[in-house]
Amino acid sequence: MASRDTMDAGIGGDILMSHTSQLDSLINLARLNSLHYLLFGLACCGIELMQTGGPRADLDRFGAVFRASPRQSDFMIVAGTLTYKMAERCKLLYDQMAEPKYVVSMGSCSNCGGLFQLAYSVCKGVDKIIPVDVYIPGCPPRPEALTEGFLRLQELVRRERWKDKTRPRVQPAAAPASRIA
Amino acid sequence: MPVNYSPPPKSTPKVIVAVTLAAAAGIPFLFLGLVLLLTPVLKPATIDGLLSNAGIDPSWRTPAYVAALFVLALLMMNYGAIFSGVITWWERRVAGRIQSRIGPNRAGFGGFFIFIADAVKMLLKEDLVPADADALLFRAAPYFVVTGFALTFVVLPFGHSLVVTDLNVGVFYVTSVTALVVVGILISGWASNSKWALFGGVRAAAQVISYEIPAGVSIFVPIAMAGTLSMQGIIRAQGGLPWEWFVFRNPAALIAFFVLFTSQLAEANRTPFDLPEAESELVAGYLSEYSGFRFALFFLVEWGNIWVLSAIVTTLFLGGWQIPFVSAEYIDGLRGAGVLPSLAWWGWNAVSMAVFTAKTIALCNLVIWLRWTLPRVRVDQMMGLCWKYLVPAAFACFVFTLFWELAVSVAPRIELVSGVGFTVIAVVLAVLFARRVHQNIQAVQGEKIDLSNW
Amino acid sequence: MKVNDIHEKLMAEFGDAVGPLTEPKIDPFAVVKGDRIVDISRFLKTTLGIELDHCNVISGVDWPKRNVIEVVYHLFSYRHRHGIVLKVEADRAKPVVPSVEGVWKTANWMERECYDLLGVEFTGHPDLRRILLPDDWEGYPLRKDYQEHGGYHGISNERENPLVELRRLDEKRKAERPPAAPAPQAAPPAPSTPVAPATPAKA
Amino acid sequence: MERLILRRVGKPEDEMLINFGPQHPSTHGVLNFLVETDGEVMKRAVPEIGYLHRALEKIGEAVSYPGFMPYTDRIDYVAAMFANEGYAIAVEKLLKLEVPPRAQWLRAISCELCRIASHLVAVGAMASDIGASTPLVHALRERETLNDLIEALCGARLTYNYHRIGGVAYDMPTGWRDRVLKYLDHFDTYIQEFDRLISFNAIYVKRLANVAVISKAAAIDYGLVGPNLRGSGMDWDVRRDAPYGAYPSFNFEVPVGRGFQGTIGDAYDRYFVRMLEMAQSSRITRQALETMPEGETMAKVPRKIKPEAGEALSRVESARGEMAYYVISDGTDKAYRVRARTGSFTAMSIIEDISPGLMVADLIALIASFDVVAPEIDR
Repeated sequence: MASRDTMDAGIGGDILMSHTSQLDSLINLARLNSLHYLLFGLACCGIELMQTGGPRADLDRFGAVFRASPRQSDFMIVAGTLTYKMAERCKLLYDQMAEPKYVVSMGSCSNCGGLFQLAYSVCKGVDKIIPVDVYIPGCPPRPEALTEGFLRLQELVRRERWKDKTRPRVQPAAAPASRIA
Repeated sequence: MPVNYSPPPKSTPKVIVAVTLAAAAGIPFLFLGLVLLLTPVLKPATIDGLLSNAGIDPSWRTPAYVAALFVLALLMMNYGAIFSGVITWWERRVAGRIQSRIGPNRAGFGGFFIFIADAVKMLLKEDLVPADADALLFRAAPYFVVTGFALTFVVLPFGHSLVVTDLNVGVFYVTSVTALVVVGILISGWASNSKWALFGGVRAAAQVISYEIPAGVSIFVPIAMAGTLSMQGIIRAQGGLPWEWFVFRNPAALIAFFVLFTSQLAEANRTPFDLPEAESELVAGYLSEYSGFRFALFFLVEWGNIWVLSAIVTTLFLGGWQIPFVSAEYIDGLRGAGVLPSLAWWGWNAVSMAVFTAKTIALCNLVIWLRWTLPRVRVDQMMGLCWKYLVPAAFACFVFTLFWELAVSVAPRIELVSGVGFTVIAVVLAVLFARRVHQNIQAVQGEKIDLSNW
Repeated sequence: MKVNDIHEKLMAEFGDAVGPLTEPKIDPFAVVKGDRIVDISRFLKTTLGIELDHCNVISGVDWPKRNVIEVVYHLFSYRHRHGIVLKVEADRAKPVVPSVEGVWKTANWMERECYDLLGVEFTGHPDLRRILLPDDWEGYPLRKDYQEHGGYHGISNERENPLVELRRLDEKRKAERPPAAPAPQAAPPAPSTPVAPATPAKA
Repeated sequence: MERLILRRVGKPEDEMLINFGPQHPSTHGVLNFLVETDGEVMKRAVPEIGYLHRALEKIGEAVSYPGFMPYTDRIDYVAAMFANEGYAIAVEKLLKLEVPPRAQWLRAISCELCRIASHLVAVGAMASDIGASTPLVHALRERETLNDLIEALCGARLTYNYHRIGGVAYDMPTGWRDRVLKYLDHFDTYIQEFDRLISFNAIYVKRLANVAVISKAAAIDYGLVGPNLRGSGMDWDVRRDAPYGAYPSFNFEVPVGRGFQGTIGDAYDRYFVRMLEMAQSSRITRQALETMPEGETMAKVPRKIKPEAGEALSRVESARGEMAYYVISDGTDKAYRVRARTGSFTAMSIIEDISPGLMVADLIALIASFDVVAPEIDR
């Protein structure tokens, strides 16, 4: 594992600074082997998402299967262009997911609007709506890229404390909408 | 930033595969073995004997009995939970094989620990109760379901003497406690305050209650043939060899077997009758709003029910734990007069347990195979199948069986003729099917299938 | 039947409601009077020998210079394998065109789309409301002078260059760090790497 | 949302109103249906679309002619070749450009491979929606190989951007022809395997036959195109009846719904027409590979494409039926207006009229049998 200094800028840097106990690592081992994703194919990336679940890439190897209901999913793969009309639903789905929850933004469109920066109806990035944990570049990303993104998410899960991810009792008044404003 | 990649996939050594498979069967077996140890102890006479042998005051008899029962219940519950977990793993592996995928293979050897990972994760996930849900019922529903599931283990005979208690109304007991599951499902559908969940709950109620009827009536067939309601009695009326099983001994029983199996599939909400949680229609049906631990309970019951339904069908039609060429009375005779039974008795009990489990696992595989092959029927077709075909068929089988039993009392030979005849037909069909499958695979692949790739 | 023949038949039936067929530069078309479009459509669909049963596409085109919005009908006949292009011009300030939904059912959604994106009002349409955009969307985006709003329902449509934001975060971190420690150069993030915020963003 | 229904029906209290989508496993992307049901039987299903409206027509006015080509990929991401081809043909018509024969042949080959890939997703997803998940995965397995072939041809798995104005981007790589032929040999047996797996499964046939019957007249009236139109018994294929490109040189049949397992125009017909079409596509590809002419793959196209003012409509037979591009040029290097007519949009419009009396499960079969793709509906 990298030194704390270099980790600082990476994923979950703050979390690594805190103490991780043996129990946590056991829990994390269980959690990262059972990350179920919400079936949320929006556009082109949805087809690659399907292919990733298919025979060649087979996300099921890592224990990732899709769930149709947001309540039972651990992370959401936002795969495709997010329009304003859909953005509100996307936020709703995110809110319906049970903690601990993660978001993987798949493809340029959900990263930043991508090709459709010009479009009047497209939300320029899913991180304007919900916080994103892993960004996967590509238009659309290949199944290999999605698998890589999934492995990064597993790394993120491996290095954090489960307790930090549970929902606080009192909701903060205004949660920061995104990490990159 | 360095990422710890998983090492490149190596082919798992065959030994490890074998060990994993052994563990998959072994862990539940361990529990069964413990149960097996406890069941003879649970006889009041044995407890008395053990207490007096150990020099303990006989007034401790009741607490000892209660404690033993408690441990037994714990073991059975754990057995059910772990076995349903193992089945989820096995189903995912088999599904991967059917779909030309690999299936889970990262968590443990052959992905064996995936069910533990799933369970731990679900326990740790947030337990959401939707804002407008009926919180009390919403929280209670999973317990109804689990209770209905766990209670069936009381009368399931896993081996010659391996049964928690051999109720004299065992068959009816099973039918009635499994009905608790549908109560739980209906409650969960109602209490979730979600339209999808309500849809799923109502579908489940309609489906399970309808299919109780053909299931119940087709159960009459083995009851009529055995002349008893006790699960052990029904098994003892059969024999170890295929032509001594009820399923082949009577043409009507063969039909009743399929009726019962189909109805049990429907009651366990398995494909092609998985309408209550039809993923492509109702999102997740009655489960839609459940998360975390409560969802895990539903999950457990859903997969555990595969085992339960297979065990019931095995018991009633496939000869249960009967060992070929070894009669139940012979094992009875081996028990000896001592406080604890003799070693040979333990051995034959273990063998009977293995026979029962092997038959049940074969049926479980059939259920899994169906799940990944067949599409889902529509709700009206599901009801039509039940009321138009299965219910009349079940009644006809029952009436036929009554006459058959009359005929058997006159000419006992016909049971053997029927048994041998149907066994031969079944074997021929199985061989033809295997050949057809082989041809189909060769037509596409032009080579043999490789089963060693894990 | 050639386009010209269909056009002649139309001229014969409807007279000056049908404009001349344009020079066949690439695809010829005829401009017809808006208030007769339903009759013309019905005539084209039902007359034996013409039978344009396939309404291929209805599109709206904005021409601010001419101050009109055109509604273009591409019609086609499966049986006779011929077709014609008709255009109806409507005033740009208040574009109103009769609906041909009664002639071809497929016009229903195409006219709704035209209304949604160009604001053409189709009189006689049974269910004229926005189809692609949200109900509370303002403006008609396919008009040439359409100005984008600054987002929708509080979602801003502007996106800062992420590199700028990264640099700002780096500087902030440097400032917060005690000067004794050697200031580490924050590694340039991989494209898929998000930036850890100063406070945990996910609550 | 709800008020839309409330406005249009008198007494909503008697029925249950279900919001079906936009996130739902079987809505093929992001669609929303407002479903009024009375128990399992639907009173009506009203499609609400636009969740993937990406303003492609507006973008078409803002970028140059060749610059719009990558965007056409995204109009129909399952079968992007056709969207490429349609737009290319429309602009070529404006430019009065003649495409070299080798490019036309390559276009036909790539399109037919793409049609197979698209239909594989269609039939697989249909089986998956009916509840059998295995056929989809098997279809995806076959599609992976096709993706490899197409990737070898044009360097992309999904959004090809292969057809260019005036030809195609690249010639075939060496050895590609043999790879395709070898794959097609495999594919022809695979279709039979797929049929054995699911097509004649009794439950599957029961779920689809006589469900959501669309008459020929209704199909034409609502502007259904492609396999949906042919499933209703209309014998029409743009490739054969309004030929373009290399298609006049090939021999092929146009499968038409004949009521294979029930009524003409039911969901099964639409499904089975696709199965038959895959075999025909394989046939066309073989012919094209055998009769491939030599020569250039690109016509002489000016560096800056500036067609003279005018308008053109191009029609191609996409995997989802007739795809038409209506391009207006005003003499500059950007299109004045680009309009795409897509099969899924019109297919969706018929659902509201077909749905009354169907069951909720039939709605899924109906949507699946139309093989709609969200961006084709919303663009």
